[in-house]
Amino acid sequence: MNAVYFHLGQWWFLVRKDLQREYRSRAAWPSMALLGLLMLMAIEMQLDLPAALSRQVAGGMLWLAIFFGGAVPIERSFSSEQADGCWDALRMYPVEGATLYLAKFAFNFISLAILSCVLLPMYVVLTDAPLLKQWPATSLLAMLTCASLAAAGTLVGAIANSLRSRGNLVVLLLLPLALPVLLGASDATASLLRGDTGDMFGRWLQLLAAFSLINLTAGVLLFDFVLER
Amino acid sequence: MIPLEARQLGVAYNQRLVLRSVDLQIGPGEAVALIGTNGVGKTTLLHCLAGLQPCTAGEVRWFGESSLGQANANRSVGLIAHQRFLYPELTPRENLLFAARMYGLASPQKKVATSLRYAGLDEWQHQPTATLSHGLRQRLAVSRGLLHAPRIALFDEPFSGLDENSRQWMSQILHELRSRETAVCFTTHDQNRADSLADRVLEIVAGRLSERESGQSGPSSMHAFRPGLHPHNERAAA
Amino acid sequence: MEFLTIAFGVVGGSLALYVGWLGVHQRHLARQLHELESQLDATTETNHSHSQQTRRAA
Amino acid sequence: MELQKLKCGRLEPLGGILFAALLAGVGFLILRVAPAEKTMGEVQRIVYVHVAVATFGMFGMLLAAAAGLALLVRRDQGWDHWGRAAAEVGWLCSTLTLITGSLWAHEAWNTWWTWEPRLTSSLILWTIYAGYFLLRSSIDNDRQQARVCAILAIVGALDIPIITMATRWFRGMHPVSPEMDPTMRGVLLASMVSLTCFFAYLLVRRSVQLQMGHRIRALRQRLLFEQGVRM
Repeated sequence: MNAVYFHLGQWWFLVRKDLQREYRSRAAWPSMALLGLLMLMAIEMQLDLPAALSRQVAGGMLWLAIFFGGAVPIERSFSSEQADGCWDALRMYPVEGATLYLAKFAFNFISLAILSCVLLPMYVVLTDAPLLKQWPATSLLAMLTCASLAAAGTLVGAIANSLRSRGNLVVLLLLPLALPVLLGASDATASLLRGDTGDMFGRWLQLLAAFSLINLTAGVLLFDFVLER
Repeated sequence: MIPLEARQLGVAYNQRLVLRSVDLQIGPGEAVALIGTNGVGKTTLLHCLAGLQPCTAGEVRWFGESSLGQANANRSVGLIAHQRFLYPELTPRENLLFAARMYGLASPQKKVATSLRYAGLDEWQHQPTATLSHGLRQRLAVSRGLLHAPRIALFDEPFSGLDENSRQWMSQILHELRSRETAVCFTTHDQNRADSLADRVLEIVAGRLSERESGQSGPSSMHAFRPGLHPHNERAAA
Repeated sequence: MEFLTIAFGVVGGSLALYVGWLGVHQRHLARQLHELESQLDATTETNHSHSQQTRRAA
Repeated sequence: MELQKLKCGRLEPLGGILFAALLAGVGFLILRVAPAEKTMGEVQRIVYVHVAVATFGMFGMLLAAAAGLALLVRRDQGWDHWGRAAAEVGWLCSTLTLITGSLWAHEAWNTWWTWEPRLTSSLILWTIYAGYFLLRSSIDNDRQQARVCAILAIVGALDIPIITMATRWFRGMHPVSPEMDPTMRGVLLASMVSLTCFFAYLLVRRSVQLQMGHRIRALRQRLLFEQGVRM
């Protein structure tokens, strides 16, 4: 039993370390929020479609903005470890790959959750879409989307980090994998805006849940191989 | 049981041979110094011995067991490398606490406190590590590397850039490690530092280890400083 | 009818291109492999004789 | 995974002729034997190739993932060649799917592209292949490249069911399964089987080539060590 506590402890201290570092250096979250806001505004500005149609389109753009904004903390959560060779230090500690993966997943999930807390209200302000009226459904959708993006993003981020090339590979590798998530989220938002949270909305949520579960298990099982050099 | 052993260790980086076939054995309480000019592969060898880097040929053994893919063996290995393995934003105390918890040490708070006091970092323990001076960060890195009392300690240029009393502290650390039956291996440029602290001094030349009796501080240290001459082409010049 | 010719032309053409490239690349690799193997035999050759001389000299 | 014993030299012409004949036969079947479809007429004949190529496009990623899994479990570098060959042929098929798909879309609905479920999922799959080969080209150390690409292939393959479901529900399109009379179905089956065998043959040959490339690199390294010994 205490082995579980040991791993849980390790997991918690890894997450705490990441949160502490982010709180002190404030490197990823501000730029993530700014990028998301800028994308959202840029799209809203050009859309002079009738209200109903612009809400439909903007729903998709919201999640795209969350994706591109979210790619910043995902990439930084790994590249910041390179600073003083800390990624090698993490590999020297007797830490399981799965614990490390779940810790980075938690950090990325929190970052994405914060980003959607910023962008969703801004989206409602810009398009006065009735999202906040059914806020339980919206928050469930946002949580599942963030979980899916974080699950796939953490594995891809670790892969991109282990390469020497400095280009932002995270977005290039993550977008194809995350396309179904973005499709699902924007379609679910559209049906939410139409007010029917009926079977289609439920099915999309199941798809998002399935996506995050699959990627979580893949990450937990495969992360050791990413750590090897 | 030999704590640290390397058998025909070979490392090649995309068609460039760094280490040819290195055989090395370090017993408990024994200190070995590795000297050699820059870029001859000292750091590569240390990283292989620490299990951070896979070797192209041959193998590394910790207490008889091969180091391939061994997570728990890391408890017995302590590496203090050029990179500090420290988080710049965290304070020294938080860095050590994090390391203690990763190793799962008992009573981490107490261990960290004694380690900080021993390293003389008490009054700097609450400011971010980034603001510390080079010497203090090196002390912190050494304390972090030895926090879990490893039975194999590997140091990469431990003395570079230290002022006098830090150097004394470093030598004291090495002596204490040897008294505690730890297998120590460190790389250095400084010939007489190597002689005074190590039982055996080995030099890396053209990818191989060659024995050098400690105390012989004659010509080798001189030609080592001739600028621009790499051992490979030194043979052509001699 | 010209639609079908375009479609099948594109599909057939790209497959033929790929197969052709495979053939050329295969020959190139075979030649390189052959060269290297003979070079390697030569070097192990000289090493062998070289080490014998040193043994005889010692 | 010593495949050299296959003596590809001897197999080469034999395989080539066999498959050339097979493809010619299928082409004849598609163009001549199959009846023209009522509404679409001649244009519909492309569907035989389109379906076969689409399935192998998806199949390629599954094969690459299976080879990747074997590589990670068995730590045998030979599987990497199979994975890479499968991904390469899969990417080729995925590209052909997109081309034939948009050609057909142009004829059937005279737009070059529609977000029809199968086309969209092929496009998403195509971008995952692109990511795979982008990753392949940005790592030079062989062992790490094999491991990392294996992981991406596995994650990509796990994504396929999600992609097919998502693209099917997207825009509320419900796939209408084309009702085909028996001869059409027969021709479809024949073209599916023969094209799949042809792609498998390409895959094997490409994997053997990658193996030779690996052997060349290994020999070069040994040469380096041998010369090193003397210096």
